[in-house]
Amino acid sequence: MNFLAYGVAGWICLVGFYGAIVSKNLIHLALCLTVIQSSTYILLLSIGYEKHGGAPIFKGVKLGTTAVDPVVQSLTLTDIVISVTVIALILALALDAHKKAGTIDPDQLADFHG
Amino acid sequence: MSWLLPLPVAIPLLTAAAIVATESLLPRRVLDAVALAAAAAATAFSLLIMLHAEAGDVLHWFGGWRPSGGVAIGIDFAADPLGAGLAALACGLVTLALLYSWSYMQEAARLFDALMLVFCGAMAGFALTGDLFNMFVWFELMGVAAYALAGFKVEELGPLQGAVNFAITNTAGAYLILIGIGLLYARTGALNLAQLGRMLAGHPADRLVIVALTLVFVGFLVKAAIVPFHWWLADAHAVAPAPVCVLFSGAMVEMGIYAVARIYWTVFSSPLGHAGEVRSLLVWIGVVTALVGALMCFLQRHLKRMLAFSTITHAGVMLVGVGLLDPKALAGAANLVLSHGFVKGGLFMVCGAVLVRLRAVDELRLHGAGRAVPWWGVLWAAGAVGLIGVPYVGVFLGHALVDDGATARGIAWVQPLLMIAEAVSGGALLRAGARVFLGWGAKDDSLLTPEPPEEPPERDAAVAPMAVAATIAIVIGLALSVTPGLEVRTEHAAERFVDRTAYVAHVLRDAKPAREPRPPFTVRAATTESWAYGLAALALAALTAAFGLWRHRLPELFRAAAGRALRPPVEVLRSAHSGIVGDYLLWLTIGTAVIGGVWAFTLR
Amino acid sequence: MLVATLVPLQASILGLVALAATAVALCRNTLRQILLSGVYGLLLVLLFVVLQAPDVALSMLVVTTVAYPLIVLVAIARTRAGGVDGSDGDDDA
Amino acid sequence: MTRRRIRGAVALPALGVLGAVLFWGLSGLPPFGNYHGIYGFLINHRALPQRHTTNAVTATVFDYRGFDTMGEEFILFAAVTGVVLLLRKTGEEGEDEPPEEEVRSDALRLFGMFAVAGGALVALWLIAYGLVTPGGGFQGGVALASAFALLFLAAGYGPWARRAKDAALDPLESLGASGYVIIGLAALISGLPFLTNLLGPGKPGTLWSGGSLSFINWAVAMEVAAANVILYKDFLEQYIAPLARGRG
Repeated sequence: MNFLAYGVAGWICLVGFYGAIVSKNLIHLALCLTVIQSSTYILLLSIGYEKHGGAPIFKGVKLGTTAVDPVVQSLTLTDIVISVTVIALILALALDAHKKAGTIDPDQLADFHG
Repeated sequence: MSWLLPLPVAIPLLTAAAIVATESLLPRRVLDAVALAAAAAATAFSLLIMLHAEAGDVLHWFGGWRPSGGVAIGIDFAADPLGAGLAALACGLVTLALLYSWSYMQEAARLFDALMLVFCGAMAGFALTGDLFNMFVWFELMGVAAYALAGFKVEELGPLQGAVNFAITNTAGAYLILIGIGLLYARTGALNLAQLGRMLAGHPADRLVIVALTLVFVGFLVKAAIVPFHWWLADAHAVAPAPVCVLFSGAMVEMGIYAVARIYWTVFSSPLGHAGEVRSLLVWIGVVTALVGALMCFLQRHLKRMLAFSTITHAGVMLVGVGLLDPKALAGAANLVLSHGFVKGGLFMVCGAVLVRLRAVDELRLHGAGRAVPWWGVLWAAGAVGLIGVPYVGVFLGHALVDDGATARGIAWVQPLLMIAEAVSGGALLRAGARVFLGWGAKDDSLLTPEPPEEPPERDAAVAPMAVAATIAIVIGLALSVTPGLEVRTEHAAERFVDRTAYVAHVLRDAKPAREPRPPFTVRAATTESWAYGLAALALAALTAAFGLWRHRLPELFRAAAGRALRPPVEVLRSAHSGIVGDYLLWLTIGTAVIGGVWAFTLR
Repeated sequence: MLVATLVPLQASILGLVALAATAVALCRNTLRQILLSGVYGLLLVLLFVVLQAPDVALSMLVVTTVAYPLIVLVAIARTRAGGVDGSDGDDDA
Repeated sequence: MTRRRIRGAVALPALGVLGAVLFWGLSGLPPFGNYHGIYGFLINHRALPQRHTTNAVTATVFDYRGFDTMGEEFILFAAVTGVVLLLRKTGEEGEDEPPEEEVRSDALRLFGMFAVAGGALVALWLIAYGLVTPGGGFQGGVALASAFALLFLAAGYGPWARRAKDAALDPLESLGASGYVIIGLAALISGLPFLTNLLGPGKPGTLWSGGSLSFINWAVAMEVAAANVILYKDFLEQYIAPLARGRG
């Protein structure tokens, strides 16, 4: 368990990269990017995790009770917003590309290299 | 004067929001004027910050969260002359680009203005911030605005393809940065650069630090368009509207270089000492980048793609300047960024004007057509010469300082290589200029890569604002090498930039750094050596241009030999620049693996 | 207290997350893939809950149940029909 | 052997090496569950006394690292502006108004309306109590946007949607985004650092705990909600407009 979490994060990053590299379809590629990014969420949160620590929310909990790191959680929140926005942009580009080229296969789009 | 620091970020962002809100209410010209004013204000404030920073750093803790007990709990802007200067350059280029767009941009101009301002604010924040994660946030904001701007011409396919590659590769790079940030945070429990440096100080670099270094650097090198992460840049530049290219080449790429320097000197310089391994690797990929960029630049006929590869050449030279890990070379890199930013920006503006007036940006199709617009030809030639490194012109000062640093670090062999790279790429630009504006040389050249034509904007675009903006940019860029005192001031700034302990003391303990003496207003005198290099570069550039123009006049035998020698590497390079985003991601993986592997073995 | 049971729980959820991620990345059919990534998102929500990050879990929940499906499904629907050559986005060939 | 197959073949060893490097670095991390970073510790112990917000994460997001969140809001703003820019109608497509998508079944419409109302209520609750319990501007904002997205589906998507964008959504979004900057500048003008919490801490555990934080929270919510609605609208238009052209 000591390093399982980090290992999973690393694995997800790699597998996401593989999926993106061999992708046939920009939408598929965008979803692979979300997979890569999810590895960063897992890494950050498991870094900040503390055994015996509760959520960093002190409603009805006396102050000073050990809690997990709130900073990594705020970083992850920012991270999630970023991923949504970037994916939306890439999908919009994919839609336009499809309108023009009739395909969203990166390899075929490259024929219109410009 | 710490209240100045948020303004270069706050003003453009606020204005961008206001423009989108009032889009349907106010007439276009009003909004354009507002945008222009906001960018100009941001530039002015950045310059003010730079002046104050020279008298001693300027520090701003957002939300008033000053560090308690030497622990940073908030986010800070810590301006030093180089960072503030970069912010000023970025905002200044945005101002020029908006002035240029006044007539260049025809439709959707308001959304364009808004995104340009967001871009401006993001770059300013990136250059000023003293917090690693905050750096990442501005990096992403920069990216998001840039992707949209690159794909601006949605009615053409080329732009979409270029923007897609740009967005995907840079996003992937950003994820690597984030993983690196996570590793560093796990080790130090800090995100503030100064604090990171302090926590890592005294311990030798272990596996975690080395991998974090790799991931963070690679992420930023993608933005800096360094081989083998440079592929996206040509695609994005070839297709983005000219005023957007001005920012891509003039400021955005440089932000990646700046990030490498900033993060090395604040965070990694302490655990790594002055690691020769880091230096040699960075210098090597810098040199390779410069050479690859130069060769590819020579092979283009699409003017904007040509300029894009010339940018890659200079990004390589800048990386050498930073990678030498020497204050003099760093000062050189800073000067390169400054003069290259203006000159290259001006050249892209010329491209846009050529597209408006001559309806194309293809060297061969425009053969001789440029005779109709001689003034633009003059600007183009001036810019091309300014990028070669001729004494007292354009990038000369930066180039000379980088050479000094290289000599000081005992790796003088980079000087001739960099000189060749700059000469060849400059020669390619001269060749294109001679073909287009003078009608010299052959009408066709099988060597050059064909391109789909670019849709020109309406013919009735008024040229006056474009001419003004382009002239200002190129004149500033050329004159920088003879600006009195610039050399000394950048050297002072660079020495402060690399002084980690002073930075930590200032940020975490609010200890004001010592005020520097007023620098003497001297101009760098060209040594015989730099004369030799400069003139040799000019001659080589002229030769390259002549070769490109009149290759067919050479004796058959020689041509055959040259063809046999050059063809294979040329073809390999060409097919590598495939425009397939999957390939680019693969290169990203390979590059990261190699760099990480090398450092894993050498830095331990 | 809670911790005793938490560790195996976290471990098993982590395993599931890893599997789901692999499936999403390697699935070649975009339509199947968006379904899978929905499942993956919900697994991540669970993981964030057991990692004591309710705020993050909430964001992930809204994003994965609303934002992604809406835009991605539209994109898929658009790219499956009405292309210039009507080419399908996701041939498994 | 297609180019893609070659790529896949080369990718495996490359990813293998990258993985080796990556795991080598990850193995240098402190064992899972033994994290004692000073930064988070300090915030956990100070958020309540300093900010009177029982949710330390929200305190971090909106106050200690509020400046990050400002950048994040503008990332969303820029992305939406970008999507509008990219999906804009260009010359050959013409300015055709999207057609009235009549919803046939009244039952569906009724259900839709209830769903909208319910979703909106949940969303508002999420936003309002963000400083006290899990939730906040972003989560609530997206939920609110989803309620409006339902409105598109239930009430029938029509030209009114585009008018709504110009009249309400754009201003709301910009107001939310600029609100954040304005709150920051207000502090600057009153001689304090940017984004300083002017209104001071409120009463712990209540709606108005955290002073300026609650305003920032609502500004974010407004921005996020409007931005997402615009996003959904533009994507839905991409889907509906061609259908209409198909019907002629």
